[in-house]
Amino acid sequence: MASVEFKSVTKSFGDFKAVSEVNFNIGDGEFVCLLGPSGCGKTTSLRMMAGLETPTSGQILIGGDEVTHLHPKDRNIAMVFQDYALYPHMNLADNIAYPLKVRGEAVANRHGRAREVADVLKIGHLMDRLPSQISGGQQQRTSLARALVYPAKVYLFDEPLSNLDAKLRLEARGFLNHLQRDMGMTAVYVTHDQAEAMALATRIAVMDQGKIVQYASPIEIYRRPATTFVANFVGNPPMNLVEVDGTQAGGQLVLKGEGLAMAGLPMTDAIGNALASSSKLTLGVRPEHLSLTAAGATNSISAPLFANENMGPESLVTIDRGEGARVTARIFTDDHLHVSDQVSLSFSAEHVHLFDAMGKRIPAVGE
Amino acid sequence: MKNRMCAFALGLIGASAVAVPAFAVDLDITCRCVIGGVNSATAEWLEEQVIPAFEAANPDINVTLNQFGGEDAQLTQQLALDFSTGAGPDISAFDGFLIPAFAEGGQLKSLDDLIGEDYANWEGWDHISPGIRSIMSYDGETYGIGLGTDVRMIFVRKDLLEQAGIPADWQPTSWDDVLDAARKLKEAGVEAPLQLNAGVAMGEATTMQGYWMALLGTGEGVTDENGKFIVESQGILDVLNLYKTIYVDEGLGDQRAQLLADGRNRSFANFRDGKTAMLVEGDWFYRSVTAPGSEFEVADRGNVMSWVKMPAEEPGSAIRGQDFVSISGGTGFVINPNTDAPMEAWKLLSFMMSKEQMTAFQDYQPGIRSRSDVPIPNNPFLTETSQTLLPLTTARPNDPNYNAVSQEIQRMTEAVVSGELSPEEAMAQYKAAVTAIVGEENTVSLL
Amino acid sequence: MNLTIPAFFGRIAFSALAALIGAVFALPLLWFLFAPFNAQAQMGLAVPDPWTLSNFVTVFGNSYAVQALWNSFIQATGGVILVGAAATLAAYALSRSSVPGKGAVTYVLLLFSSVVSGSAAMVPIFLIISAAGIMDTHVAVILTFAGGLLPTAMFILRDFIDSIPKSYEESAMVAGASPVQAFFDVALPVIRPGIVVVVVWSFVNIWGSFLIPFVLLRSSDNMPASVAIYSFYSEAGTPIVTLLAAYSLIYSLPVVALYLFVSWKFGFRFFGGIKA
Amino acid sequence: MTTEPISTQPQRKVRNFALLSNRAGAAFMLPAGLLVSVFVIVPFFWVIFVSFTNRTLIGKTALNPDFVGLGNYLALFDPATFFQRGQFGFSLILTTQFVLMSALVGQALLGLLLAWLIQTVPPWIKRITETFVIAAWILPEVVIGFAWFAFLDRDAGTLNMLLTGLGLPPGDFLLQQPFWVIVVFNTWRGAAFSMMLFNSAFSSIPPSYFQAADVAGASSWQKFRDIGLPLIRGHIVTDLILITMWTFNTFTPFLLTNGGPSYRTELVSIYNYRVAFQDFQFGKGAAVGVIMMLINLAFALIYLRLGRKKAPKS
Repeated sequence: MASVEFKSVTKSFGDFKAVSEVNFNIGDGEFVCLLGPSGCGKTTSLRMMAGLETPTSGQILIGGDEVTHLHPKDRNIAMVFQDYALYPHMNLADNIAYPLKVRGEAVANRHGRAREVADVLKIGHLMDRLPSQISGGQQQRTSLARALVYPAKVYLFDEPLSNLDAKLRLEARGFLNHLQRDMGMTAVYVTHDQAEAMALATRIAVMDQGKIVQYASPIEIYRRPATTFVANFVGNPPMNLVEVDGTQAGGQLVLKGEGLAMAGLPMTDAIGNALASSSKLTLGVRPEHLSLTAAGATNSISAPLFANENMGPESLVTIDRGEGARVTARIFTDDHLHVSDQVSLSFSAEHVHLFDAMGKRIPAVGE
Repeated sequence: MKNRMCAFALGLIGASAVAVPAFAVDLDITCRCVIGGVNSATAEWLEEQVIPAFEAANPDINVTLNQFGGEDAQLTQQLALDFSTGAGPDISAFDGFLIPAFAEGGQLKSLDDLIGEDYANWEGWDHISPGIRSIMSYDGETYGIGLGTDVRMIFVRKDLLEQAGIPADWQPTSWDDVLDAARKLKEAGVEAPLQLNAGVAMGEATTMQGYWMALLGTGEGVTDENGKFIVESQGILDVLNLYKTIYVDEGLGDQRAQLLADGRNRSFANFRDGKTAMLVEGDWFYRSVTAPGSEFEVADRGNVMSWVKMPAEEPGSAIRGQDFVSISGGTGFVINPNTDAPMEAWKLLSFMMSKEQMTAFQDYQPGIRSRSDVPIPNNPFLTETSQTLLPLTTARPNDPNYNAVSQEIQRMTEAVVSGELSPEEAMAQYKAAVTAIVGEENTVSLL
Repeated sequence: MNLTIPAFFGRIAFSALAALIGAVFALPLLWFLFAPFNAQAQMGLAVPDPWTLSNFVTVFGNSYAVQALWNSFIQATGGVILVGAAATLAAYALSRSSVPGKGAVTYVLLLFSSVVSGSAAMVPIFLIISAAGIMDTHVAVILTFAGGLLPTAMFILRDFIDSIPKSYEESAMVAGASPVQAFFDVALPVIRPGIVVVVVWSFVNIWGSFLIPFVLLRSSDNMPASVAIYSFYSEAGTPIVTLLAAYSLIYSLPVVALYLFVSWKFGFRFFGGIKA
Repeated sequence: MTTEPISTQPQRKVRNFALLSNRAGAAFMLPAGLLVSVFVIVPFFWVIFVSFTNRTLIGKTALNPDFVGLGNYLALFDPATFFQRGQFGFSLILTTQFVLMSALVGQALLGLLLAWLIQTVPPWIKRITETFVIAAWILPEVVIGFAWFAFLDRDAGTLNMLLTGLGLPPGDFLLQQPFWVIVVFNTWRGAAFSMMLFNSAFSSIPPSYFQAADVAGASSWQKFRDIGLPLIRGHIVTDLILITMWTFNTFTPFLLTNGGPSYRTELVSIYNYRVAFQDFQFGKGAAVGVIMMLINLAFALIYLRLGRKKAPKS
């Protein structure tokens, strides 16, 4: 197991910068998720770690050694591909044992080892089958087995669960979580599914437009998203973002917006700095921190009901503030609400997130 | 020159010079002849007679016969390529009319250049007439040895003539006689009484057996006495009108046979099946095509088939003031100008053409041989035709452009026979094409 | 299955139409069913009476014709191996390496593929082969065919390889394989269906081709069947239909057998590989 | 972890990783490159060069050809003779009609129809039909030539026997309708390619698309027009261009008609062969070859453009 470090790594394809001046390091034994929408550079970053792309500039270190221009085969890493890349002409045993074959292991040894790994992954009984003869979940585990069959410094995962249906994905996620804790492996895991990242990662690097926007533990990212982008990406449903106008009045911050009724918030230097450049702020509240309230309550937001989705234990109540600006609340009641009813949702001041005009988080008191 | 050894030299571009081991020489001989197929007799003669005898006399020379199964024109293509690069057989069968073009192209060397003294001193020259020697010559130089020559005539079906009320001893003396007979035959129910070759598909057979045989009857040739190509003349128009009468206006001949790719064989089949009563062909038609056992064998040939002389347009209007015409070609064998073993090749060539081997050839296929000391076998047909027609016959011009012009002739006849162009238009097209080939200064108009 | 009545008749009409087109395609080949087994076949269609194998006996008795089939086999096999190997390597390089100008190469190839096959190129090819001193050898024919067929073969294969995910080789390399190992262990087997198409296509081309062997070969010992078939002509130069038909049938069998074998074993079709 | 900058060497030009390094790629391309250079590219330039001379195969100009500049081209495009039967313009127009009728109409439409039909018919009919169509494509051309000769024979050919049997008048097809003979022949010979290409295109369409149309009550024709056809547009473009090029260059009809009777089936490829190998005029034949190359180049460029438009590479 080894650490991974990026030193101002840039990757351009022509004029397009897929990854731009990225710096970060992954500690030994960490499970890091690269999270972001498609095209954000997360897969390119992973492929540069694997050696499948060469950085335009910057350095990549694995275990403290520079590997920037090292051929993938010389990096001693393992990787699970999104499409599994199982060799259609080899049976499962040969597929799983292939890394051992190129390492010169004897047939008996490598098949024995492959069988051990396969048994752990509960595909041991399928060793004679071809990849086309097994299910998608089994294929996924086969590709996992092929990565696990030899001790690698770093394990790379490129959206390995995205081709599975919801139930299998949940199952595989749990298994990976268990495995990581068991093996203590260094892993880098690319995904666009925030739930997967939250569940698996010790740290998450949220990427947008070739840059790392925030690199922190899942709980930190959930509690203190660094930008509106992160706030909007993490959480299910994501954080509600309301554009507001902020003014300073009597040592307090007063926020005004359509249907918004709020008490003043305590001023900080950071707020002052933000207001100095623009009065346009963004107010963020997570759906789970909203609850139904009577009209006109303080710290509430009101608008006509747009949708009420019953999810079993909870309901998702969405109100429409016009022009597509909607606010969703997660509520553990089954009140009967009707479309176009005026609904007010309240929140407490401690759950308020503020972002400046550039979308950057304004630290709350005590952060 | 089988470059087997050169396979080892693959990649060594330019390695064309092959050392000939002193102890053994391989000679290749090619002809358009296949045992059991095309020109089977020649192939059998070479394979069974000449080669064993020669190898017995020359144990250090191995001879291989390449039987070429394609068409004449295809063999010409191969030889033209081979002789310009040093590939190809050491000795090849060769049609005399191509000698000038090959000689001009450097694709043949005169025997004088190639062999020298041995050639000049060969005993055979004393027995080959200058006329026959000239078939394989150009510009005063000899390039090969002729195997023999041939003559052309009208073959007739006596049984059909009789049906149409034409006397058994009929001999036409003008084109009109021929056309009248054809009309009578047509009335008597003969489908396509007259066959005068035309069209592109038959190649040189159109020029020789068709166009020339008619043109000579007008008193003209393809070239004038100065060797200039005649591109416009009354003679050409008369010939084209004759074709038009036969195939377009009166339907006296099988138009399809002139136009289809296998037309010549159709014309043979027509004659065999009694659909054609008069067919202009060379003596080969009698010796080989209709011979007993062949595909176009004419049943009861002795009683049914005969021949007449090709008449002039009008009596006395033919070339040299003759009443009747014939034209002769000839084939022979030539030596590859780049052969590794010219002397051995000459040894084989002169051996083939020796009196003994030529006489043996008569057993395979009787014919008019180039050597006067090889008698025409006791064959009434050959004796009669050669005696009657050789004095009347003509040869093609010895000109390197003849081959190209001949193809234009074939095109001109096809344009008329298909009804596509009038004789005047076809001649105009011919004039333009020939002028482009030989240059205006080498053409002449007689109109 | 529940079909409505119009749909049912629609099915039948479709099947009938398909069968009819199949029959129309078979018609010109019908002659091969009869003529080879007829002692006196003409160009026309006639049911043999009686059926006989004598034509085949005659054909097999002709050592030249039998040798020619063997020559065809040598030339086609040699050519196919060369085309298959060279095209696979080159198409793989065009698809997977970043050699400069590889995009242009593909389209230049497409241009060449249909241009130089014509008769105009025969003379320079003859001159090249002659200068190399390999006239009248199987090698000459094999090399020439390989050169001529390669552009199209590379074009077809490159498209095919482009459609194969790179993750196959990438996973192999991450797992420790060298580029050469990844090529032979992983890429080659995955490309195989594409190679099969190219191989069949090349074989059929070489097997049926007349012009190149005709221009480059001289001795009867080396001629392939496409040229030898012209030896079944009579003294007068007309085709001997019975032997021709019998020989044609024998000569056609290998390509049909190859096609049937390949379509049974691998499935002979375009895998969406050729696309704009 | 080191704090020193690891690489202080001057920045050298860095090669991007590729599955195959440039050096290995070059090695992989070497055999094909050599073969194509020697047997395709060298002849290509030779032909261009010779097209500016009056080189012939035999005769004086075989040995010492003269440089004639554009003479051969001017002769080919001589307006006085251009459209005459047996001249270049005539065969160019003939070839255009031939390509239109036999490739674009014949092969493409028949191939499309066949590909559509065999999607739905019972497997055994599919297999038999497919086999015959493909047989027409793969059998050696010499053999096909004989088969068609026998098929079209006026007196005893299969076709005339069939027509007579159906009470129709027999025809003398090779002589009377030679152009339509080669059109039908080429359609027959080449439909397999279009069929296979479209077949693979149709099978790449998810069946759910058609099932959705079934549910909506679409007829076969509607399914074909509204779903099948739009989804395989890319394949149609490829098919049309490839078969256009192949048909433009095809020589096989020569085996059936020798270009005749009276040039009525003399396609440019056959014209080229006649000029170069029967008239032995290499210079002129080479000029025809060069013009054919230019026409092919035009096709290739169209292909390139359409291909680019469809797949903008990021």
